[in-house]
Amino acid sequence: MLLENYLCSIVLIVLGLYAIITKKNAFKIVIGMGLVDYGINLMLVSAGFRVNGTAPIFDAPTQTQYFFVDPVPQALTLTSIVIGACVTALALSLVVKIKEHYGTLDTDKVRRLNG
Amino acid sequence: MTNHLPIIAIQVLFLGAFISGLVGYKSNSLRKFVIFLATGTSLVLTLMLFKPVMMEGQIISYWMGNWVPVSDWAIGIGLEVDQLSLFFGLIVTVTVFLGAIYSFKYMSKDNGQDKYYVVFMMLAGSVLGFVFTGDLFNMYVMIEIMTFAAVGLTAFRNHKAESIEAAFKYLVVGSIGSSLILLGTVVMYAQFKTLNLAQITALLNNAQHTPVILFAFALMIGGYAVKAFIVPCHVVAPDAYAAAPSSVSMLFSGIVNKAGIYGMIRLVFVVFASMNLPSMQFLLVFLGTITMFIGVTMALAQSDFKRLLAFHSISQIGYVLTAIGLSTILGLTGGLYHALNHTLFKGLLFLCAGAVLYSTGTTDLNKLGGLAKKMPQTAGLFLVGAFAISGIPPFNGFVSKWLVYQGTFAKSMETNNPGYVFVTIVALIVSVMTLASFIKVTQSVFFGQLPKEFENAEEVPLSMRIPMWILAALCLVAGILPTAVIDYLIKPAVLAIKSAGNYVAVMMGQEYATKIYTEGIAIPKYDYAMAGWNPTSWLILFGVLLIAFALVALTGGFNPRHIVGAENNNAKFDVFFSGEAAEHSHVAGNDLFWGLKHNLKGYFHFMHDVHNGVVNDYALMVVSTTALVMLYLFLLVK
Amino acid sequence: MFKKLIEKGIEKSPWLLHINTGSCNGCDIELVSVITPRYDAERMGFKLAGTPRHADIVVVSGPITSQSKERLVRTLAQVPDPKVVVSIGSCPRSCNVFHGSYSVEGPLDRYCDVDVSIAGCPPKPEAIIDGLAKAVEILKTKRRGK
Amino acid sequence: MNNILQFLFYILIFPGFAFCVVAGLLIAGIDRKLVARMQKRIGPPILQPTYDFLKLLGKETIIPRHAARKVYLAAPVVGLLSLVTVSLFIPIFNFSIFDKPVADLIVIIYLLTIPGVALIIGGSASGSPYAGVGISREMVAILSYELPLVIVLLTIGRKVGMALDGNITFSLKAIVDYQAQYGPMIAQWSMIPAAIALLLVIPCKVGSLPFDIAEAEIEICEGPLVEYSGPPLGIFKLNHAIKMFIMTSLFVTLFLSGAGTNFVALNVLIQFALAVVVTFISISVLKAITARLRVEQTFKFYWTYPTALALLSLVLVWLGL
Repeated sequence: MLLENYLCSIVLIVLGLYAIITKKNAFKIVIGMGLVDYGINLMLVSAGFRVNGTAPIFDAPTQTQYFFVDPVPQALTLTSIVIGACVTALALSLVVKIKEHYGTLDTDKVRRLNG
Repeated sequence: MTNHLPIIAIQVLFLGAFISGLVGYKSNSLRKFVIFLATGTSLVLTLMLFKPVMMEGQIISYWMGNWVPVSDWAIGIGLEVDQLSLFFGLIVTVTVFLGAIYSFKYMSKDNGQDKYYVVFMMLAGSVLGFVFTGDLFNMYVMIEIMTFAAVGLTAFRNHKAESIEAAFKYLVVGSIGSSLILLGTVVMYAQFKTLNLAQITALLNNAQHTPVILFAFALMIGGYAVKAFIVPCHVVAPDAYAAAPSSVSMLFSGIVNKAGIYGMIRLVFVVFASMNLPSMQFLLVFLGTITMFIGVTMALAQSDFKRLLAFHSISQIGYVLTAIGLSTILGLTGGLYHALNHTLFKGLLFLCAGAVLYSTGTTDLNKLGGLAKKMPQTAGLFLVGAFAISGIPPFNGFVSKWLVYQGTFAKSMETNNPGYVFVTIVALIVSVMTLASFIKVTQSVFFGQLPKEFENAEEVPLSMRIPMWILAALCLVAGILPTAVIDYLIKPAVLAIKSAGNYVAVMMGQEYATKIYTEGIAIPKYDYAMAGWNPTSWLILFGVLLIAFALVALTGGFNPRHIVGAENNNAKFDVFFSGEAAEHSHVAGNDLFWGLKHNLKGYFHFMHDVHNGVVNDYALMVVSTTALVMLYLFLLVK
Repeated sequence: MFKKLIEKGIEKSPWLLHINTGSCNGCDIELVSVITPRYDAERMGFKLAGTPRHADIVVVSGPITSQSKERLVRTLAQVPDPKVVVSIGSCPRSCNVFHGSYSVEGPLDRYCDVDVSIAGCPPKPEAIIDGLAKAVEILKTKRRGK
Repeated sequence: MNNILQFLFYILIFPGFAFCVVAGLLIAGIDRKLVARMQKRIGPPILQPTYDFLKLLGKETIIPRHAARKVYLAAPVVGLLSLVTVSLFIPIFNFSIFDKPVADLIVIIYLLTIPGVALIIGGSASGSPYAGVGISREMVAILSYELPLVIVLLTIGRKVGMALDGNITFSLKAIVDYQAQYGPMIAQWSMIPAAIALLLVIPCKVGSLPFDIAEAEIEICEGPLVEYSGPPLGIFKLNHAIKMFIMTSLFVTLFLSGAGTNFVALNVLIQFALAVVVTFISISVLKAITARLRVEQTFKFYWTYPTALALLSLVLVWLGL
């Protein structure tokens, strides 16, 4: 169960990096960045998972069993998701502006700054 | 009370961002007041920390929401201000304060200023939070906010295509860096089930460096290398620095890449405590050396003022990294000193570039010229900055570079490794090349002949000159009083780097620390004195200076009667042009240093091809660097 | 005393600026031969300066052509005081064989005061040295008169 | 009070200002005489540079229209000051005016760059295009010779440091002590390549033929000096002369020093005589027999032969020879 999670997250990260490195369309690069983010989030939430653990809700008087999944990574994941959404939003707005200024999304042509 | 100062200092900045966003669009002066108050308060609060932390040696810890560690397990988010944090914190608040004052006038020609200040303050607050925090995930969050704010500010002048392009590249590459840091954090959490730096330090102290830890370590080094713009992850830096407004470029070189350096130091020295390994030292020194060399040679080939300064930032960060990588007392002293100096003189230089941009509307070295007549103060201040960065005594760059040379050469004697001599030689040559490229800027921008279109250029307003004067004065002070700077600022920070045990003891409690550090917490001896460098020699120089001036004045050499001014329209005062009528002819920009460029043209062409401007390739460089670092760590670090 | 020292310096170290205003090169070669080992004018401190700003003595050879007139006047103006103008050969004096040419606007004394005039076509190096020595005397008086 | 007077004496008379000026002008004069004799000329009197300097003091100073006035006038003075300061730091045999070390070799390298930088800044401030070309060449020249110079100094530091306390030293006092103990540095055969490299560096450092590319009076009208006239030019010429003395004197201190005698005056005379010898070998002979190089040839030359020589020395010293 966990192994699949980790494998899946690594596949997502690698796919994302692949998209960033090889795709010449600025949109696809943004999608790649998103993929990397999702992969990391998946890994983060998996890191806190414990087999047979319950939801981390502490209910003192009645609860007898204390085997929770780790709640900290879930909080971290939430933060990370928010940040990822922001990155995507900012990146997309920049992509729109690039289209305005350069008339293209091809990264081979958006290279006025070089050397 | 002191415990609350760091969190207030951070919050004030974020609060400033919030309030200025709230009220800023209504009134210009109100917004300026809010910003001034927020940055000023933050500066005062960090200065108030100076006495307890730097002089009395306290380490200040603060648990958010009073979530103190329970049964030796830190769950809450902690702020921790040790001497190293405060050292960088002071750099941040001073830079931000001066940058804010400069912005008031500098940005007055732009619209959308309310947004500018919001993002500006976010950047300031996030970097301060980054250096004060004691939590691994918090470090990620803060550095991500920083990247965001930096990207936003890079794209601020979004009517220019360059700004947008630079911002997009910075965002892509920067977010890869952040992702690497986050991934490293995740792996660390999975290993140790804690995010507190002190606790990880303690847990790692007895643990083996397993492959998983090395994996996390490599990811984080890669990530912070992107944040500090270390070659070969530096490629977006010049674009971003050049496209951002100058007050922001100053923050970029002053605090953004310092944040990367701080993260690097915190990780390699304190958390992973790996710097006693020669292979790690080699890695950092190697990266630092190529960073300084490539940075400066690229700067020589630039024809844009700010882009050139940006490549210098990279090169100077190389000095810092090299010195820190030596991991000797001398090296660390030199590295931190250079980090401080870099903030001062590079801030000054970027502000000068901003002043030139403000007055003339361009930073193209091939178009400018002769501005010293129109902007004498800016020219003078620029010369101070240029001399300081080239390490001309008595300015501050000399002191720290001297420490770096001594440090690298002493290291070679210590380890009997000739490689470090090579580093010394490269460092010295890079210093001369720095001088060369600043000569180029001086000649191209401030001296020579004034082009027709800049006849009406004026000196910048006083509120822009004040931060420049302050920075220039600090450059001189840090150059003339090196012992004082080292005693009060550098020495405590270096000792803090070297004694991770103290850090743990303050955060996690003394008992916990003694459990981990069974042999006691060793504080290294700071047995270094500025032997070959005595500032009193400068007092002699000044004595000689005065006397010589007096002599020259007595001989009548500078008697005004003999000096004939250029007021009238006489051909006598034209520049000599082999008898031809004087016409505008200004040797500038790319025309300089032909002999050098001709001999090294293969190298320059190659470097030009590497910085090709395609964002995919930049991303590939970052990823492959991380992969190589990882491979290196797996193979060599045990 | 200091004035005396400076006068001594002026006497011992006159630097020449050579301006060719359309000369046939004869005089130029003779002037150059003055600083060769055979005559070695450097033993008296003569030195060819590269720019008018460094010069004390301006040596002009050739008739003043219409092309060179403006340049000559401008370059002469750029020499700092005290300065002495020396003409070498017949051309700056009388335009020699070029007299009456459509492109010659000489002689030299139309455009500036000539202090020493060395005759000959071209003058012998000995004559040039003699003329320069006289120029140094005039330079000294100019300095004193100032 | 007495201390201050003594200090003033050091700065103004010996080994500071006055001594520098006299020794520099003398060495420059001797150099010109030597070159003249080698070319079978009688040559100017030995005092010729002094006369030149005095004459320039009496001339008019013209500030061109495009010049940045203050920088233009201050540049030569700054160069002169840094040279005088260096002269205070260079020990003459066992004589040094400071009891404790205040400046080491690296400080001296940097101080010795200042005259070059002053020339560059001054020329740049004059606003002339010729000066623009000149400063570009001067800077490339500085870049060229700095590499071998640095390696030579590191070699000396290693050699002295290993022999004295096994630690790195750039202290000039330590270098002099070492030579007092073990004899002149040049007697160590592993140091001979470094000495040759330094001898080759000196002509470029003082800007004499064949490396006076920056001040080529034929091609670019004396480069950075093109607009200078009167006293500022005189001070630049003086800087040039003093630089000649300082560089040769530094060579003597680094390579030819030794125990010396007990009399300071005699030591100074010996130092001066040795400096003249060094001037003869490294400046005058080269000046008499070579023509001016191009800037890229200079660059290539320094980054190959002197650098190789200096590196050879460094390797030999590293091997403990």
